[in-house]
Order: sequence, then structure tokens, then C-alpha cells
Amino acid sequence: GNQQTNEETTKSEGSSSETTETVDVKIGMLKLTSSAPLFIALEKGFFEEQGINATETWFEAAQPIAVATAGGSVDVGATGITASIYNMVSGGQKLWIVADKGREQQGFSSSALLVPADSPVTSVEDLKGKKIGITQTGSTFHYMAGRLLENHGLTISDVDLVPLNSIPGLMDSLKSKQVDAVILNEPNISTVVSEGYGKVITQVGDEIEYQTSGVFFSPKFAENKDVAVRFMKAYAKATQYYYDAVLIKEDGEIVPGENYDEVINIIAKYTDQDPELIKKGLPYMDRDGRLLESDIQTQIDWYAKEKLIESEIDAKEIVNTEFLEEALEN
Amino acid sequence: MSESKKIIKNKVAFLDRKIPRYASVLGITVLLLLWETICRMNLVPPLFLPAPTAILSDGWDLMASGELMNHITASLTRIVGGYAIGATVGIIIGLILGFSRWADAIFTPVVYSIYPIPKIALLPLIILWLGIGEMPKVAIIALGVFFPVLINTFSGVKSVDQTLIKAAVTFGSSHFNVIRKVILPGALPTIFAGLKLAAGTALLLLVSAEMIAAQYGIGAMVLHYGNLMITTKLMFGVMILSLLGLLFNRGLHWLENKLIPWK
Amino acid sequence: MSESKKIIKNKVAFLDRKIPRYASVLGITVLLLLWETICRMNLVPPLFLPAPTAILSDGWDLMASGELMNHITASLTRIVGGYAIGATVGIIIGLILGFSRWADAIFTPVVYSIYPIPKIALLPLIILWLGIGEMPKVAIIALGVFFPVLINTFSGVKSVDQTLIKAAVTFGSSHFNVIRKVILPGALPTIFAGLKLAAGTALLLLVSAEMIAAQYGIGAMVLHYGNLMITTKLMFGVMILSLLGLLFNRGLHWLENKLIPWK
Amino acid sequence: MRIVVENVDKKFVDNNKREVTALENINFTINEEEIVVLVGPSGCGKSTLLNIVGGLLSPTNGQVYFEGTNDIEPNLGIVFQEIALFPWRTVFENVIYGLEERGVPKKEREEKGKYYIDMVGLTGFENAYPKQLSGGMKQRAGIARALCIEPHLLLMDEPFSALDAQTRTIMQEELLTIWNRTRLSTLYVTHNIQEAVYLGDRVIVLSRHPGKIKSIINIDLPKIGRDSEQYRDQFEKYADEIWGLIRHDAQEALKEA
Amino acid sequence: MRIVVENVDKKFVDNNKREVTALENINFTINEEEIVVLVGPSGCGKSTLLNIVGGLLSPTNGQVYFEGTNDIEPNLGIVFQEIALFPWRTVFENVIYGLEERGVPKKEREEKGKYYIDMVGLTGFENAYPKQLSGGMKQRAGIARALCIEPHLLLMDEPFSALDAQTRTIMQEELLTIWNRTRLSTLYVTHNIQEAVYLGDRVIVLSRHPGKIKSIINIDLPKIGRDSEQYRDQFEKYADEIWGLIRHDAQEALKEA
Ligand SMILES: Nc1ncnc2c1ncn2[C@@H]1O[C@H](COP(=O)(O)OP(=O)(O)OP(=O)(O)O)[C@@H](O)[C@H]1O
Ligand SMILES: Nc1ncnc2c1ncn2[C@@H]1O[C@H](COP(=O)(O)OP(=O)(O)OP(=O)(O)O)[C@@H](O)[C@H]1O
Ligand SMILES: [Mg+2]
Ligand SMILES: [Mg+2]
Repeated sequence: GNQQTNEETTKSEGSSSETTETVDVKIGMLKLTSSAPLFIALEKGFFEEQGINATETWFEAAQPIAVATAGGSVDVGATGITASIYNMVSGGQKLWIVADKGREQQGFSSSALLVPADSPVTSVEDLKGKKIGITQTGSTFHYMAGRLLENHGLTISDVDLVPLNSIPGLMDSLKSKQVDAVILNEPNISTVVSEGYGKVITQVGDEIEYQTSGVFFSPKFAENKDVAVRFMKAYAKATQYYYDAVLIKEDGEIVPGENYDEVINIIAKYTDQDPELIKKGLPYMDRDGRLLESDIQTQIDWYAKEKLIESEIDAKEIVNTEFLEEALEN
Repeated sequence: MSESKKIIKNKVAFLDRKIPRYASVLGITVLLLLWETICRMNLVPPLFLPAPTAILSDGWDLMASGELMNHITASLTRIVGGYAIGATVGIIIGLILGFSRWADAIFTPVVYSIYPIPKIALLPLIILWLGIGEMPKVAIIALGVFFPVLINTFSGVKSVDQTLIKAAVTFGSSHFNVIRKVILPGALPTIFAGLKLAAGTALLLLVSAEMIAAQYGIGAMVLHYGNLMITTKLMFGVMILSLLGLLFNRGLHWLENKLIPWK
Repeated sequence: MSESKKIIKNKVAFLDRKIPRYASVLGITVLLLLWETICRMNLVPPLFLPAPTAILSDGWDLMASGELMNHITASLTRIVGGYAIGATVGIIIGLILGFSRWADAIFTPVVYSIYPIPKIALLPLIILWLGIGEMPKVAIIALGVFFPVLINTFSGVKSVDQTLIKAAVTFGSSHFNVIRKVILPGALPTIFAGLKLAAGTALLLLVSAEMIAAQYGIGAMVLHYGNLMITTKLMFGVMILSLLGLLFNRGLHWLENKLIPWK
Repeated sequence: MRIVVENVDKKFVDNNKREVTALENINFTINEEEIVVLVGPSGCGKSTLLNIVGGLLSPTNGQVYFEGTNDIEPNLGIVFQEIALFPWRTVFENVIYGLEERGVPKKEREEKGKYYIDMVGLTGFENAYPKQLSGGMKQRAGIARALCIEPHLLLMDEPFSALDAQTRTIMQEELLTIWNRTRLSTLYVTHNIQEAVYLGDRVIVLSRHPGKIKSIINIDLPKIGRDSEQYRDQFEKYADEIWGLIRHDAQEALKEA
Repeated sequence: MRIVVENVDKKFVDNNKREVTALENINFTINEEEIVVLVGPSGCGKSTLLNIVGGLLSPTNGQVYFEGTNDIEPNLGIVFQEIALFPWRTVFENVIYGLEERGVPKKEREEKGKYYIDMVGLTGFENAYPKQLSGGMKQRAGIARALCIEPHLLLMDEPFSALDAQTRTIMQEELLTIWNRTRLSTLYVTHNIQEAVYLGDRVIVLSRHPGKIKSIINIDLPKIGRDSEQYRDQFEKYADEIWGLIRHDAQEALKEA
């Protein structure tokens, strides 16, 4: 088709809609920083360039997004990859993980294991027999805790995992020392450290590579390959924009890119948060939005080993990179 | 005849013994003073048992900062919404089951097999269906209110004095009028008993619903300060909850007296 | 005199209309079949509403693997322990408040001001005091059981027919015997009503206590499978809970019939 | 207009699924302006029979009908033993209930209500709820409610049995005074033999197991003033006769739990 | 042994904190083997007086005492209107309750229990719980319980008022038969004037507001057989006299809610 190839074009002048009809796409997501590429694409009109009329549906929890995507109430979902998603797929609710939306990566602060500031614990090994706070069973926090422990020769059964149900709950419990350690993410880590009641034992990204969250397509949306590829084009353009603005490193230090302030402000606008806070919690993601495909199978295997998913599935049943690859091709 | 004489004395005088009025005021006052003294003397760490005055002063701060208002508004919205929905649906279904013998025969066993489920256990299911926004919180309260109201409405309708129904029919009432003029007012007191029972349940479920992912709300506040181990504010939250419970009950009582003047 | 004649017909025959026995069995059967069919036809995703057969087959797996037994044992220990403690203390304090007018005057206001607090709100406080092990879970159940039992015991003692007390005194009973032979048996039915009420509360609090930091227990299991979106097992857990509630109630009913044969 | 009870049988099925014959072969008529009293021991079927006549129970066999209605729709007024006032209605609202249900206009309802409330001596208590009344006053309101629809047959099932002896005596007198003004055909059920002889034109004595008519006794005394000195002997003879018919049955009834 | 009621007054404080005089200046005695009946309209203080005599209420002034006790500890047996059987005790256990509390040995309890259960005609129902009995049978058990302690004074507060008229008649007869065997001094409260004349050696008529003794009437008829033909006129005269004394008060009482 008569597709725009000029990446520099900002606002659509209507030329693209001459031959490509506009399609409505519903995106379900949370008001979290990790949805940044979607915010950028929305704000900068990348979707319109592709003839996509995107409307956002805000959710308050991760789980319903996956459910809504699988059920087709939204076409595209963006959220964390939890055990519940694998269970959903193995239970016959198909959905596709199609792109990266944030991961744990060495050298980039995202999630970490923290202990109270005056805790005698200095390493993961010291946590044997202690209480570790996580949000919920089967959550990404659960997974990270488990993998961290295993990296240090322990297993989940060597500690007490305490589900505290919410991030504030985790922070509160750390503050009052009701638990001996917690997993937390940015910008909350910065908050805890700067308020002085907790210290970081290890960064998750330094220990494991982990595809934390992703972009999902509903099975119905995936059937319309043309639109799906067009959506991916816009998304990839946004991840590149994001990467170039906030994730470029020079000498191991992140340096603000060209559009740094613009991206920060877009995120701040969509998440109703203070830009300064946003700056502390920018998750790593692939410049092209490519998934860490191999990690998905690792996750499935781990969850299955811990009996957190019903029946083991093949990563191929849930990962689909065709759309992104095709979008990146031309 | 001998002149020995035996006066009959009151053997149950102990039943009428009166306790001075001040005793009940005394009890609660002494308790509060004792509590305060124990705290002032540092016999227990304030973390575990803060002094009443400390609770009130921290409570005052919460009020002054407007934080309390936010919590109360959030909780009230949920509880009023959930209660209204649960009670309305409960009364309607209860009336239907009460009036229609077929509906009764078919659905009552179903109701009675769902009834003993502690409603909190449905929370995960409801979160699954409705997410973690306001909807599931309101829904769980509505569900908790629904059952006692339904069962009371149903048994209220069933227990309306048959003689009154016979009297109404004798004096020419149509079936519709029997329902409207006899069964409904006759069931009202029992329905109100159900509404009162449900008020306690609603408050309980409010707290547990707010313990899962709520930013505002008295339940969330209590959990928050519990996690932070700020006992004064935690206890103030508990106090507010008991006050809320009391108010709720009073309100229903008032409504009952308005609606059922003949009792 | 005219020979016109007007037969008097039964105007309340509708009150005696009978519904065939099979209706109630029918209702629940049809419902289950409908449910199963809807699931089989994939009208709703099994994730949201798994088929009854799926629930049972997954339930069977849980049982076979012994996991269920672990959960049930954990929950039963907590609930039986908490119930026993709460009920015993509740009955004892209730009797004391009922017998002693001074204790009544002094402590009843205190009891009634704590009563409307939804017990779940005390969970954070109890966690603060007792940590997050078994103790706080048992304690919250005991607390939830304590109040309805206490209040029923108290009002049971207070509502014993005064004439019976007078009769006993007339026939020569000492105060001690009045308590033992009249007030205690007279209060027993009300005490049992309290025990039954408390059974529901205990189950509810069990679930909420287990939702905070428990590894085993039916409540923990329900939350666990809820988080993992394994709806079949979640629903099986809910089923087990309702069964537990039913059993608990039956047990108390049986005990009541044993202890109160005169009712 | 006469009321005819014709070959009425009534069988119940009790809790043990056994068939119990409550009434067997009951035949009698109630003539215009006549008070017929049913007496009999506990459980002989008095209430059952009254309920059948009142259209609150179907007979197993036989029928009950108005004769000579001239195509008027006949009315029944019932005074219940349990009084059965609607607790949520005031005395006035209770009394006019029947008129309300018949769609009588408001003005007429108020007039008639007032008239009958006055007749039973409850003026001043129009706006009281039943719970505010004593037992005797409640039953007066119940009577006013039944009279208010100006029925062709008045049915009363032990209306005074819950009242104390003195109140009962006073109410019996008042009932006769009211009857004198309204002259309603009445079927009256009682346990009390004095009351039966005092009120009835005819007394029907029922026997137990099954309830059959043992005897029908005509009371040949003037309607008003039967308790006066001059009729005392006759009065007591009737009472003794009836007591003789019932006594054995009553003693049996006492032994049933 | 005589029972003397001397200058008894009783004042209550009602809900509005006003003082209400229930009894004023009550004086009478109950002689050995005498049945004294209290009659009066509702609310005249009959129950209050009986309770004072029974030691269940303190008089505001005056006193009640046994005279000529010869240092025996006198016993009271009360039959309550509400029957007041212990629901959790069988008939037998109820009847021997007084003996149990007096520490009477088991053997004697069983003998006496049997004897009095037989006297009231309840043999065969020893192991029944009260709820399994009819109203009449319950009251018989209540009477047996009071008799079983062989009291020096038997107090009965409208024992039969909840029973139906026929059962009541039968129970009155039985009570006299029992009295004939036990010859207990008795204070009997009733609303029913026929009953008063039928049972009483003396009938004390109380007036209302405050309760005062209006008249004490000696019934000069043989204790047994008062309802026979030959005493009918005298019987009715006593009844009419008492009714004349009460009537106005009773009509007033009816108007109080
Ligand atoms: N609904 C019923 N089902 C079964 N048996 C019944 C029913 N109603 C009445 N009976 C039986 O029919 C008989 C007559 O009862 P009914 O109430 O008419 O007697 P009654 O003469 O009014 O008695 P009472 O004087 O005690 O009011 C009794 O043996 C009673 O047990
Ligand atoms: N505990 C009480 N407190 C206040 N007033 C009382 C109390 N008991 C009785 N009275 C009043 O004393 C008066 C006499 O009451 P009592 O019960 O002795 O009358 P009674 O003759 O037995 O009436 P009835 O025939 O209705 O049983 C009544 O006016 C009653 O309201
Ligand atoms: Mg009857
Ligand atoms: Mg009395």
C-alpha cells in the first residue's frame, strides 16, 4: 500500500487515509511509566499515521487487562507478564505476547531486593528462613524473588513469602520491619532509599534477564494481520523514540537524549505524576520493541516447576513476533 | 392455739436490686483513666497501646489535614452504593421467592446452598471478573448484604400471619391487594431485621474489600497505618469504623420507627 | 322466597396450593445442567465460569495430591481453636455480666461500644501485637466469636422467664440453685443461637485472616488460585468453604438437639 | 336469605399421612335473623365448620350456600378468635377495610366507619393502633370491622375466649344489644355453654372423632333478658342438658396432648 | 395455722415516675382449711396481693404472717397463671422440684411424686416434657408441683384462666376433689364470679384505683355440690351480688388500654 516511509513526518496530513481505511483499536493499559511507548505513540500521533484510531481504556490492575485482551473487550493490552496469563492461555483463553514493554536489564535500575536500612542482611544468602514481602502469588515479584534466591543457592521453600497485596503495603511493611526484605520497583526504590528506611541488596537486572511486561494482542485483532502490523509499526517507532530519549548510555551513565524532556512530560501527563519521580523510574526496553523471546520459556518452566501454572505450555503458543518483525522489515 | 408467728418475707427481693445510675458512667470512665495512666506511666510501649489522648490528638490531625474526610467519603460511597444495591435486589428477589411457590421451590435450595459461603472467599473471583476498581468493592458489599436481606424478606413474607391474609380475603381483597396491604406491611419488621443484620456485614466486607488495593477508605487507612505500625492512627481508624457502625444502626433504627409506627 | 342460590366457595384455596416435590430437586438439577451446557458450548470462557464437572475433576486432583488435606487441616485447626477459645470466654463473661448487676452496669457499656467494630479492622492491630504467625489468626477468630456469644449469653440470662425464677425460689431454691437449675438451662437456647451466629462469623474471619500471609488454609488457597487465575480450583475452594459452613452448622444443630431435648 | 349447610364432610391428612375425618355429614340451616351457636369439646371441628361456611376451607363433600339471594351477591363478615386486626392500621382504617376493598367512596366510608365505631363504643379511639388497645377493645374493633360491610351472615369463632371473665360478660351483653340493632344472621362458635344458651336461637352440639351433630337444641327463651331471675331455671336446664351431651367428650379431649 | 394479712399497702412507681397506689389498707385472715377467693376487675391488685402473701413482693406498709406455727417452718405452694413449669424438666422432675430443693431423700421423692401425679390424673405422663402436654394437663402438673411439698398455704393466681370453658369446668371440679383430700388453706384469685362462688368459703371483692376491700362475702353453702339444683338460687344470688359490686369497675377497666 501507499504507506508512509518518511519517519520524520510528525502529524498525519490525511494523506495516509486515502487508500487505507481508518480502524478503531482499543488499548487497555495502566497509568504506569512502563506504558511509555504507548503514551508516546498516542501523543505524537504515530497511530494516526498508520490509519489507526486508538482509544485508551484505563485499568487499575494488571490481571483484568490480560482478561480483557483475551476476551476481546480490548484489542491490545499492555501489562506485566504473570503466572495468571500463562494459566489463562493454558485454560484455553488465547492471547499473543507481541512486543516488549519493559524488562530487567543489567545496568538499568528497575526492580531490586531491599531490606530495612539497619538490617544485618547483606546478601541474598542471609535471607534463609526470613520473611520476604511480595505483592501476590504468581506475580512478577514472586518470580523475581524466586529466581534471585535460586541464583544464590536457595529456593522459595527456604524463606517465607508474604503476600502483601500492594506496593504501598510492601513499602509500609519494610518501614515497620514486619518483613525482613521486599522486592520493589522504581521509582519506589528511590523513594525508600532517599527516605532512608531501606537499602538495596541487589538489583534484579544484575542477576537475571527478565521480560517483565509486554504488549498483547487479542486473537481477533491478530487475525487482521494488516492492521496488526501497522500497529506494530507505530509501536516500534515509539519505542525507538523512547529509547533514544531516555535510555542512551555514555560511559555507563544514562545521558538525556534529544527529546528527553518531551518524553518525560508525556509520561507525566499520562500517569498524573511528578516528572522528577518519572525520571527515577524509567524501565529498560528494547529499542525496537523486540521481546526477550527465550525468557518466556524460562518463565514458563520456572512457574511450572513451582506448580504455579496448571499445565506447562510451549512459549510458541503465546509468543508471536511475526507482526513486529514484519513491521520492522520495511 | 399457740401465738408463735412467722412473717412472710419477700424471697425474690434480689431480683429488684438496683444499681446506682452512675455505675455505668463510672465503668467506662475508670477504664479510660486506667488506660491513660498505664500509658502515661510507660508500663506498655506506646507502640502497642497508645494513650486515648494520643489517639484523639492524632485523630484530630487526620481530621484537620482533610485526609480523614477523603477516607470517609471513599468508604461511604462504597458502603452506601453496595448496601443500596444489595438491599434492593435482596428485597425484590426475597419477595418473588416469598410470593411464588414455584420460584420458592426452585430457587430456595440454590440460595441456601450459596448462603453459607463466607462472602470474602468470593473476593478473588470478583476481582477476576470485575478487576480491582470500585466495582468489585461495591459488588462484594452488595453480595454480602443481598443474602441476609433476601432470606429475611423471604421468611418475613412466609411468616405473615395466615389469619390476617384470611381476614383480608374475607373482606374482599384481591390477590394483589393481599400482597400490597397485608403481606408487605406484615413482612416489613422482618425485612428490617435483615437490613440491620446486613449493616454489620456491609461494614465488615467494606473493610476487607478495602484491604485489597484501595488508596482511600477507612479500611485502607487502617491497613496502611497497621503496616506502618502507627498505632494511634490505626486505632483512630478503628474508632471511626465503630462509630460508622453505630451511626448506620441508629439510622436504620430511626427509619424503622418512621416506617413501622405501629410496632 | 326466590330459589336463587349462591354457593360459598373457598376464597383462600391459593394458600394451600402445593408444588410437586420434584420442583426443588428439579431447580438445582436444571441449574447445574444449564451451567454445564453453557460451559460446554463455550458461551462463556471457562476461565470466568468453569464447568461444574471441571471444578469437580480439579477438586479431585487437589484431594488426590493431598494438597487439599493440608489446607483443610490448617484451616480447621485455626477455626476450631479460635472458636473454642472465643465461645468459652464469651459464655463465661456473658454469664458473669448476666448474673452480677454491678459487672453488668460497669462492663456492658464497654462491650457495646466495642461490639460494632468490624473485627477485620482489628486484624492489623492484632498482627502488630501478635505477629503474622498462627496466633493472630486464631485470635481474630476468637475475637469474632467472642462478641456474639457473649451478647447472646448475656441476653439469654437476662431473658429467662422471671416467673420461673420466682417459682424456683418459692419451691425453696437457693440462689446458687436458681442459677444452676433455672437460669443456665433457661439461657441455653439463646446461647446456642449465639453459637450458631458465631459460626458464620468464624468462617468469614478465617478466610480474611488467611488472606493475610498464610501459606496453607482454604482461605489462602482461594486467594492463591485467584491470583493465579486458576478458576476451577478457586471455585473448588469456595465450595469447600460453603461445605465447611454447612457442616459446622449441622454439627451445632446436632449438639443443640442433644443438649436441649425439651425444645 | 337463608344459609344452608348440606351434607358437609371434611377430611384432613395429618402429619403422619393418615386421613383424619374432622366433620361428617353436617346438615343445618341458618335462617334470617337467627343466631346459631356451635358448641362442642376441643377438636370436634367447630372452627373447621365455621371456616367452611366462611369460604376459608373447602369441604371434602357437600356444600354450603345462600338460598333466596334474589341475585344479590351475599356478603360475609367474620370475627376471628385471634382478632386479626391489621396491626399497621388504626382502628378506623381497620373498620373500613372491607368498604375500601369494595370501592365504597370515601365519604360513605367515613360515615359508616364512624357509625359502627360508635356502635361498639370505641369513639375516641379511631386513630389508635391495635397495640394500644386492651383485649376487649380490640375485639370490639374486630366486630365493628365485620359489621361495617353490613354482611348477610356474621361468623364469629370464639370471639371472647381470650378475654377475662368479667370483660366477657360485658361483651356478651353488648353483642346482643348490637344484634338487636342489626339483626344479622349469625353463626357463633363457643366452648362456653352459658354463652351458647345466652346468645343462641338454636345451639348445635357437636361430638368428637369425627365431628358429627349430636343434637340441635332450640332455645325457647326471649332473645333479650335471658339472664334475668325469671328464666333462670330454664336457662340452667338448657345449660345442664348441653353439658350432659358434651361432658364425656370434653374429659376425653383433656387427655390429648 | 392462720394466715393474717395486716394493714397491707402497696405503692408502685410507674414508668412516668409517678407513684401508683395498687393496694390500700388490706386486712383479712385465712383460717385453717379455708378457701379464700379474691375477685375484682382487671388491674385492681389481685395479683399484687397474692404475690405479697406469697413472698414474691414486699408490701410498702403492713405485713403478712402465719399465726400459730408452733415453730414449724411454714411452707407455701404456688400455682401460677402462666403455669411456670420448668420446660427442661419432665412432669415428674417438675413435680418433685420442691422436694429436691428441700433435700428429701430420693425414695420419698419418688413416692410422693407418684402420689400427687396420680392425684391430678397425670399417671402415664411422668416422663413427658411440658411442651408435649395440653393446657389442662400442664396446669395439673403445676398443681401437683405445689401440692407435692405439702404446703401450709396454697396460692393460686387465676390458674384456669387460659383454659377453655369446658376444660375449666372440669378442672374446677377436680380441684375441689383434691381439696377434699388435702384440705389445704387456700388463697385463690379469679376473674370469674361463678368460679369464686363455686370454690370459696369467703369471697373478697376488691375495688380499683386503689385496690381496697369492697366487701367480704361468706358463702354459706356446703363445699361440695354447690352447683346442684337445690342450691341454684342461692348460688346465683351470691353471683349476682358480687357482679353488682364489680360491674361498674369492670366496665371502667375495659376502657383502659
Ligand atoms: N389443617 C389441618 N390439618 C390436619 N388436621 C386438622 C387441620 N385443621 C384441623 N385439624 C383437625 O381437625 C379436628 C378439628 O379441628 P378444629 O380446629 O376444627 O376443632 P375445634 O372444635 O375448633 O377445636 P377448638 O375448640 O380447640 O378450637 C382436630 O382433630 C384437628 O386436629
Ligand atoms: N411492677 C409494677 N410496676 C408498676 N405498676 C404495677 C406493677 N405491677 C402492677 N402494677 C399496677 O398495679 C395495679 C394492680 O396490678 P395487678 O397486676 O395486681 O392487678 P390484677 O388485679 O392482678 O389485674 P388482672 O386481673 O389484669 O390480672 C395495676 O394498676 C398495675 O398497673
Ligand atoms: Mg377452634
Ligand atoms: Mg393478675
